Amino acid sequence: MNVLSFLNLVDLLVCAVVLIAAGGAALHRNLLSAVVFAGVASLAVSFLFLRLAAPDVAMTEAAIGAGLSTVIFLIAVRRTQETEEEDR
Amino acid sequence: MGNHEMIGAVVTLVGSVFLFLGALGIVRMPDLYNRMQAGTKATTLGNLMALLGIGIIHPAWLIKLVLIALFVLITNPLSSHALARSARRSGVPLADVTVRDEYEEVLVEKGIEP
Amino acid sequence: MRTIVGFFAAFITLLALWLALVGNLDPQEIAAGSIVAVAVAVIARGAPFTGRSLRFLHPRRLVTALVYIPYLLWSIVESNVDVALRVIDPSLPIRPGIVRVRTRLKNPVARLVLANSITLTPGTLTVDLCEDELCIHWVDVQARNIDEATKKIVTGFERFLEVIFE
Amino acid sequence: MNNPVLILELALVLAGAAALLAVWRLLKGPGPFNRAVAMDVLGLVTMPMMAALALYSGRGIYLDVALVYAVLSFLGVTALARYADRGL
Repeated sequence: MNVLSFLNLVDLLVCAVVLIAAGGAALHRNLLSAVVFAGVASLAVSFLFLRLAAPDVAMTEAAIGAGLSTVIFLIAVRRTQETEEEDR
Repeated sequence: MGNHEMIGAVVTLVGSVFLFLGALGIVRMPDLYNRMQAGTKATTLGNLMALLGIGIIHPAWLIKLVLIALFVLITNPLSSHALARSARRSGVPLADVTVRDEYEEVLVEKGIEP
Repeated sequence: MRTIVGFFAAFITLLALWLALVGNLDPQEIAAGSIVAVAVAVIARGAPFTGRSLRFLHPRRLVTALVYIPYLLWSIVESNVDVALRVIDPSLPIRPGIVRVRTRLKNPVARLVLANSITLTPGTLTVDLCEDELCIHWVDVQARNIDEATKKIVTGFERFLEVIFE
Repeated sequence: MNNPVLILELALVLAGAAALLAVWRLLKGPGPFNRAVAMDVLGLVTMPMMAALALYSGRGIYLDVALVYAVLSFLGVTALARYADRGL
């Protein structure tokens, strides 16, 4: 296997991680866990941007996704409640 | 294919082995605190060695890679300490194999029931 | 006087960090870095680490600090191998527990470095720091009382940190 | 086994396996704290992978992404811990 096809395999795996993490962030009942899932999704997306040869976008994604948006989500969670309730 | 490339590749490989063992630790260990020991510590050395190996392969990047390693060395213990402290305070249980817990009395003294 | 020395220490550190980040010694970079470093040093003039910086230039402290860094790295490697061997052992030989240890250090920065060093070596993880006791999660508890635990975990680092910071 | 590229690929495979194990803990781990540990490990694994990607593509600017992530990733975890402790 040469380097290129190997890296394509890595890309596919990272895509799967993005899907899993984004699904977890959307579906999880505990909002703190959902915040962590969102952080992982943004990390994987930033890695994908790097693979697509866009380091500046990846840098922004890493900074905003890992640092800022986690804090903002947590501030938002504090103003609501931690576990989501089923509405009827 | 210089000699330094070979050395750097081997150092990176050893670092990756530590990364893998640390990640294996967070799957195998029984509770949060032991997972933290394996996960965020064994991977620190793996991270440092992998970065160093890449720095040996490409010496022009060595300064920047050492800076990354320095930031990891400073920030990693901070975050894992904060995580362990708040997890213990909000009552994440210790595993059954735990020998003793001398922190409990401190928490009771302070009036925080875990 | 103290604030001026602290200001220059912060300025030089920030400028060195800037130059390491950009990776060259172009006059433009030095000029831009100086402006940013002055701005940050003015904003952060009351912060810890910026006061009383000259005493760290005492040769005894400097030499001890230079010895401390390889000592810390070596203990990281040593205990890393230990934890890695525990992880791959099929029977998972751990005896975890949280123990309390005492520290003689009084300086807050010295305590920060001590707690960070303990956390960096795998096998031990600082959970909390209250007055002069640290609560440490230990993967393999080998001590029966507080003095023994102190001797096993803290003393090695404390020997160096006492000289560097106190 | 005397080809550096081959050894690097093997290292990359091991790092990818480590990332997958961390994703397993992320999905399974009970509660937000275990997931935060998994996120921490994922960050530590991703940094050398980004550096290896920089080596493959030969562009030094990729390292800046890893640098930004190293500086900022602890912020999210620390904010989470602080929130769980006493509400940001």
